[in-house]
Amino acid sequence: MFSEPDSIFPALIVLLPVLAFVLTLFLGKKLPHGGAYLPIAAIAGSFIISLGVFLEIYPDKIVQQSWPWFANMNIGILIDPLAVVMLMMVTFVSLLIHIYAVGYMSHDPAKPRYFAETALFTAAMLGVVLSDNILQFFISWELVGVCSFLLIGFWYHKPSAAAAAKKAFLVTRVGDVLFLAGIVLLYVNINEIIASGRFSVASDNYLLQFSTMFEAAKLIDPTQLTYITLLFFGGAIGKSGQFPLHGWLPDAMEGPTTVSALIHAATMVTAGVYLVARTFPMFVATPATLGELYPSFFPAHVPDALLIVAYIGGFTALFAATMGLVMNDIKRVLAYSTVSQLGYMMLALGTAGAVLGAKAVGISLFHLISHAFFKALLFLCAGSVIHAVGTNDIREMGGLFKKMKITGTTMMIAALSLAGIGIPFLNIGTAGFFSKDMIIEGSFEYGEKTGDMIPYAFAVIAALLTSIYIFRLWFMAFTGKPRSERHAHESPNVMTRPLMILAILALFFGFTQVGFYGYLEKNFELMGVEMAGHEGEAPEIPVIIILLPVIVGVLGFLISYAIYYKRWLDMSKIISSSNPLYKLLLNRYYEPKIGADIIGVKLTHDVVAQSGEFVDRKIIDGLVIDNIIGKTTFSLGEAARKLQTGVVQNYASVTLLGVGLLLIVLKLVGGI
Amino acid sequence: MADLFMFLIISAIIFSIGSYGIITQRSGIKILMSIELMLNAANINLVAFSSFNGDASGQVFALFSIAIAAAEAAIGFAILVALFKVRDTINLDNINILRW
Amino acid sequence: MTAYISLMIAIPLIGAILAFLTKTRQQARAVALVSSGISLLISIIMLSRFDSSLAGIQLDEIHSWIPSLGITLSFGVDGIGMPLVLLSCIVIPLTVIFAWGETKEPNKFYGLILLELVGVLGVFTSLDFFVFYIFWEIVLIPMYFLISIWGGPRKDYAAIKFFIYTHIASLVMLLAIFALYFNAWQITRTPDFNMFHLLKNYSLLDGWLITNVISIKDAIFIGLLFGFIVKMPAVPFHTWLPDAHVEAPTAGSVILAALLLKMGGYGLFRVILPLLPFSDSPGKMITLMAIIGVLSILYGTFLALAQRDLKKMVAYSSISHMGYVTLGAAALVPLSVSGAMFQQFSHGLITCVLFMSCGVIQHSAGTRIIGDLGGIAKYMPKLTFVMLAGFLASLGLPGMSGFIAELLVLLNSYANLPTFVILALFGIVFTAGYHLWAMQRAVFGTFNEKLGHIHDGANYEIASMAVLVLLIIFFGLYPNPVLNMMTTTATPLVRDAAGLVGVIV
Amino acid sequence: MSYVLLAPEILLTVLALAVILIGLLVSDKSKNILGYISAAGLAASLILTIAKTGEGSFFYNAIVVDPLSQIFKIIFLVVSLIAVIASIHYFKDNRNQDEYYTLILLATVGMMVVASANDLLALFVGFELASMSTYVLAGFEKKNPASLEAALKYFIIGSLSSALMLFGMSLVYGVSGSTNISEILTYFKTAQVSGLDILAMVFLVAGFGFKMALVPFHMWAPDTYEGSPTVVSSLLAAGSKKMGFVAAFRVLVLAMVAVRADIQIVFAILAVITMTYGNVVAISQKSIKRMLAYSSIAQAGYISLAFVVMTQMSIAGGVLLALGHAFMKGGAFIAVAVVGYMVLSDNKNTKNTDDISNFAGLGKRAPITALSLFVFFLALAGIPPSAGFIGKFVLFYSVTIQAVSTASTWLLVIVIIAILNSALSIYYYARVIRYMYVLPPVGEKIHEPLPYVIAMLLAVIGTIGIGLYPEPVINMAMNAASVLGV
Amino acid sequence: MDIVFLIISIITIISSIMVVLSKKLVHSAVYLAGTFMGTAGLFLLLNAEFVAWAQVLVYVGAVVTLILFTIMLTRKGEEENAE
Repeated sequence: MFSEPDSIFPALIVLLPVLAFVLTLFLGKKLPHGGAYLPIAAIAGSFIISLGVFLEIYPDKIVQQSWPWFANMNIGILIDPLAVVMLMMVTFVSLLIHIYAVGYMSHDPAKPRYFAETALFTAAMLGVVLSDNILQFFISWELVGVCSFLLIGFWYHKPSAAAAAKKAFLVTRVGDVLFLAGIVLLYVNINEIIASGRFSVASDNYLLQFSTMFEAAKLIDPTQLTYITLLFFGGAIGKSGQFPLHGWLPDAMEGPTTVSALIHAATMVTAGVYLVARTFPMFVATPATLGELYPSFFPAHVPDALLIVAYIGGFTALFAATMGLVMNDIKRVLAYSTVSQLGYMMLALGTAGAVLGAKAVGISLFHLISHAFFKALLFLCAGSVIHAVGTNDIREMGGLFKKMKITGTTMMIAALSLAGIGIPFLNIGTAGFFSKDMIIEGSFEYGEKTGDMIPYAFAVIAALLTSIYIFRLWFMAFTGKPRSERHAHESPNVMTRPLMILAILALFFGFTQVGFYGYLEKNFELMGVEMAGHEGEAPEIPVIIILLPVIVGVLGFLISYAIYYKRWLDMSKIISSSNPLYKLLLNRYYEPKIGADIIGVKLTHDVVAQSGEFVDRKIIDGLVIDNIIGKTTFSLGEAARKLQTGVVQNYASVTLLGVGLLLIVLKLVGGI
Repeated sequence: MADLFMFLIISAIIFSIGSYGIITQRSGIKILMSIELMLNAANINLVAFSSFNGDASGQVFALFSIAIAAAEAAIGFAILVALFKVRDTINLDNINILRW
Repeated sequence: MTAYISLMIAIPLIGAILAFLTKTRQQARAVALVSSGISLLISIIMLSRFDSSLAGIQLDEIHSWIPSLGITLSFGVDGIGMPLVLLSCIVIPLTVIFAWGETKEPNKFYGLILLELVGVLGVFTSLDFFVFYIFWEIVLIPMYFLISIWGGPRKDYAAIKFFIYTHIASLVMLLAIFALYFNAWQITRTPDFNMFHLLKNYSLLDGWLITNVISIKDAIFIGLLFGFIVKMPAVPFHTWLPDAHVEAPTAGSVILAALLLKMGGYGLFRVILPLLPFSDSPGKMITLMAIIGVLSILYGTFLALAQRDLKKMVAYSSISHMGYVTLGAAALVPLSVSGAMFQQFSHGLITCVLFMSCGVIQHSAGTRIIGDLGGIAKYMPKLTFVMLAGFLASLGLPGMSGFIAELLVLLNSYANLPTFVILALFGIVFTAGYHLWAMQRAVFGTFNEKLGHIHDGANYEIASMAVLVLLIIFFGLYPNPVLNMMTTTATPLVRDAAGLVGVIV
Repeated sequence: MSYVLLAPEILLTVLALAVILIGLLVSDKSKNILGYISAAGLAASLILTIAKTGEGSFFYNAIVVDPLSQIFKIIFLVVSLIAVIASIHYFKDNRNQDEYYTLILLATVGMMVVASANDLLALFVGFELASMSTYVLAGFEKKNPASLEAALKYFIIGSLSSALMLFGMSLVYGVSGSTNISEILTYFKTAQVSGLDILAMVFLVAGFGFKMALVPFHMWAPDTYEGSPTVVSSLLAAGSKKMGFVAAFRVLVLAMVAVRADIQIVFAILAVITMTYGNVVAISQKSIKRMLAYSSIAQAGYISLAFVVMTQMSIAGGVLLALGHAFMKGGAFIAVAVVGYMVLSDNKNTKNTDDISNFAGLGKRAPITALSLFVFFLALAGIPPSAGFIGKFVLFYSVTIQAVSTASTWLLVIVIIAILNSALSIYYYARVIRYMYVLPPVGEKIHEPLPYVIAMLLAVIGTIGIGLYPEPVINMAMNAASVLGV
Repeated sequence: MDIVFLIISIITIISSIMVVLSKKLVHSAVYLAGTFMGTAGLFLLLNAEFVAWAQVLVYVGAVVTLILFTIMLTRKGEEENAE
């Protein structure tokens, strides 16, 4: 029913939220709750269809639909394991967030706009997931960006919100342009191999379909392929907030908390990871030239693209976690946490991809989904807290656990999941435990095989820091003395129910891991793409390596417990002094200053644009046109005018002079 | 009899004197006289050519031009007199309300 | 033979005369709306009669005019002209609706708008170079008046600059037309101003204008190119545009940006591309065009970023967007060329919304200086909505028509002009930058109390903008109605250029 | 040899005498009728000119009737007709109308004689007849010092030029032994070129250049056009100027043949200087009449391009532009006359009736005048569809193809200069247009006198008509140019 | 014959120079008459009797008289010069 080739249901997954968007936008004002039920119903519908599709195609079918669009582009739907998993996650989390928002946004007068925009946002993300070609993917991807712009700037009357929205859009736009450049390069290369007769497609319209791309990837010039994949990854860096384009994500907290949850958990940021996962065969197919060229710096036999993905991801995971340690805004902490966790996903794709092949997609996606659950939970809890205390600053919170038991508990569950707490060997633990464990093990395996242990080191240290900052957050907010005047209270049911559902998932999702990996590993095979699997037996993983993630997780908890709950260590001394490291972290490595102020405003606007303006107005227009051409003509006119003295004898003189001159000219010219 | 060239020289001299007069003189009357000199010079040319070419049309031309010069003089002086009535001067240096 | 085109041109002309003669505002605008509406109707009928799968001229008609010079009144459309005809017929009625509240000398105002319609329709449909040139020039006059009567403080300067600047360009183009005409005459010995005949004979020209410096062919080519790119306008011949836009009334700006600039691009496709393969140094010419295109894209972008006046910013954005047209045309790939054509069409729609937004803001807030505005979204929600849509379309948001155009240009130009495409890509971020920056400071943020009481745009204003936005989205999602005919026409257009890819720098 | 072909000239001559006779008989008040009579006569003459077919030569081949003379006669008659119609109102209170109309008719006859002249003598006589009549016409406002000054300057420079021209003619006669232009041409085709020829040509150029108002023989023109009664300015600028051109076409074409040297370069220089000077100086003028004068000078520069390339097409272009210019400039001066009338009816003592400030809001005060002036200005600027555009089109076209076919760069440079000039001229025309339509009016709406309206509408019809349907006039101009045998 | 030509031409040229140079208008007029007479003499030498007579009649008889009248009409006060 859902997966027939001509079934309309797959398309409905996207179209329902779009419809909801239109209806809510125009009718929302007249409906109760700002029309919130329209998007909720639509997304619920999408979820049900996704579920239906999943049930029908599991375990070894895919849905593919395609129609010609404009020029040589097509529009189509591809639901393979990768997509269907994402679909269910996105629709489900989004649905919960929508429900939660009914309560959270209940006092906002612009509710219809809010729900319309979130519906569109969800639709755009679903579009990304469903796309069967890279162009449609890009289009949806851009729509996601725009929706995030609209949502981050939802309270547009706040200058900071407007600025953050702009920053989010522009920084991701940098990535988008790289992505677009990658598409251009890919398009050109595919056209080239078609022109050279080495490759053919059924129809021009299928030029940019993923399946075509994967096939073509084997024929494209390897260097070009590296460029293409790296450009794609550039897009992913922007969207997923990887270093160095991570700055927009923490600022994006200016929107309503539900929006943050949506952006950080279910949609938007995961699109970057999804992009790399989607085009993973191309990444794997890139040549390993870096290792050959610089054997002392880079491991051998690791595809260049994957190597870079791994390093960027790993570094981001660590880098963002350091900043998470010192942030005081509850949402900022979570934002850096998101950046860091996305780094993990990238790391997984890079490292595991290099040694395990297609399995890496499963590993990464598993973390993506578990992260979606616990991060959404974290944000919604944060929203609940903010709703209750009216501030974002964790220094002004405290002792909330007594008043907000549900929120406190669920948030603790989420924190545990984020920190990856669980019991090794027994395979009991939170969702994060399983997913993160796999990533760290994957990077260890990578290190074993290639001798490059740096990504592994990144992963482990970041895990420690993650644990510290998240429990710091929890302890500061929920324990100790209340530091706020305001009377906090538990949120209404419409908000707490989603928390509970998410908490359950954050706790138990991990147990699906075996089936999950198996299902996703076959993803590309189902599309007919052969990928080099991992060769040989998996190396024996030492016990200490298996234990390490949990150990650092617990260690982090203990450190936070010591500092922020028991207050055995007074942090105020460290933070109040002009500790350069603290300042560096608090100022986010001066990234906003360098990125926005220096590059964005000073260099682009003040230097380049203003000098262009100067050239345009003063030189081209002012000097050349107005002054040289215009003024000269006028003064010439004035001067020539004065020749007309009004005295007739002068006129006669001029006439006779003219005769003389004519004679001279003729003499000179005619030579007579 | 002097040759054609001599007549042409005389005509050229008178023509030049007339030109000089037009440029230098201030009185309207003198300028008109100078113009008459120039026309006269042209007439000398016409008649001289006519005579040396043995063709009568030059003389006819000269007759016409004499008549026309006379008419022109009449008009010119009439304008001068009219102007004098209005402006009380015929010094052309001062007659320059129209300029620039 | 059908006379759709002459009818379509004649009706607004009659309408214009009637409008001039009307006494009241109501009559004038009714006349304007009705006559431009009829033109729109005719253009839609033409669209329905138009066969997108045929590359040649369709719906053509011919009337004799000046046989001694070989001039005929011949009209017709193909994939180059038809979309622009449609665009003109869409934009003008909407402009009339937008300017429904005009009170200053309304009879002249609407009359001039109709005259503009006459002019641009003539340009887009004439198949005779002489007639083409006449319409090309006629367009200037109503625009001059629109700027100089209804314009801003420096309207005199702007109007005259616009007039003279573009007039010089037209005259240079005229010289080149002469040379083409002469060339054809030498071959056939019959006077003939038919555009296609003249263009076809271009390849037979020979000789040097200045020995070893510039050949006659190149001189003609450059003359024509100059005529067109000044109109587009391309850097560095663009400086008339910001002034004209800033001073022009909103309707004037809309017509200027949406239709008049398109004339330059139309010339590129109609005239320049058929000649390009046969010029003496096609490689250099392509490079020249590509440089101009990319320079316009980047320069326009950065200049837009530097502007404090919202309308001036939009004006520079036009320069930037029209750069894609030049770039796409220079790439000589069927899809890049059709992308460039589509960019013309799409920019025509988008820029209307932008200029209309500026107009509404100016009218309501009394200023367009971005720094003096702020937070007007609070009181102008409807405007904000359509304006945001317009701005997003302008920055190339997928789902809107501008994206498809730019995408086609970028994707397909890369094969021939890789460096230029990479440079053009740089502009995209900054394009988004100035659009969003302007929105952020002018529309969002805290309301600037100094603006006093402001009100939202009138319903007719918002309605016409909304229609445009819907069209932008429609063509962004389903560009085929116009894109197909463009592609059909573009394919034979660049066939001769197929061998040139190698010589391109 | 049927003298019927000369009917228009004869009619006008008789009419001129009749007018002065009737003037003696009727009272001062009813002298207005003379205007109508003259207008009717001119119209009849015009119809005769247009209607008559055939060619012929008269008076020992001194006068010829051929297409070239035809088209120029039409120009002169049209201009005179327009001027006369406008004069009906302009001079309606003048007691000397009889003389006025006689002079105008005689001037027209003189010009027509020049158009037909095939003999230097006839040319000279015609020239002088037209000149002397217009000297008087320029100073016709006897109480107005400006008018008299204009007449005096016109007269002095005019006589000087006559002297130069006569001197040149005498030299031509001397070297060729004949005064008949055809015979002179035959002589020059075979003879060796001497220094005397060059001298003669230069004097002729100076003599004709005066009428054409080519720089540097133009100095009188602005002053005279400004000072003269406006309708007379119209006649001078639109009509008598063309007399210089037709004479130049007839004689200087010959000069080109004669000298065979690059006399074209002389004309190229003159043309370029003339158009540039005219346009540049026109920009800074405050008086519309003076501005129109300079614009006339500039137009003369364009027309002179015809001499630069000397092809049939270029001469046809020159003729077309001359024809167009007759309508446009004639009409424009009439419109200025209306404004003068309007200003005077506001305030009797106004001195500067033609100051540009008087044009403010003319579109409201005198809509027909403003619209006509608007048409004339656009036509003068060469905006299609108008006679001015057609003329420039053919002219520039001819120069361009010459440049292309001979690969001549300097011709191209010249035509580009012409184009830049053409664009520059828009500046000052647009300035007036702005005054008319953009600025607020300074007075009440006036009733535009009917004669002016008719005159202007005639000119508008001519200007636009040629622009819309140029076929017949292009054919005429091409025929006219073919007469010269270039 | 040559001597006659020489004398006539010298008279003609000198009178024409004096037309321009003399201070008083009346003197100029008289010299102008002299020039015309001289020219008439030259015409006679060229065997153009009729033209010579016409020259004398028209120029000396009419034009110079006209000039004298004009001088009279435009005289300002007692001064003869129009300086």
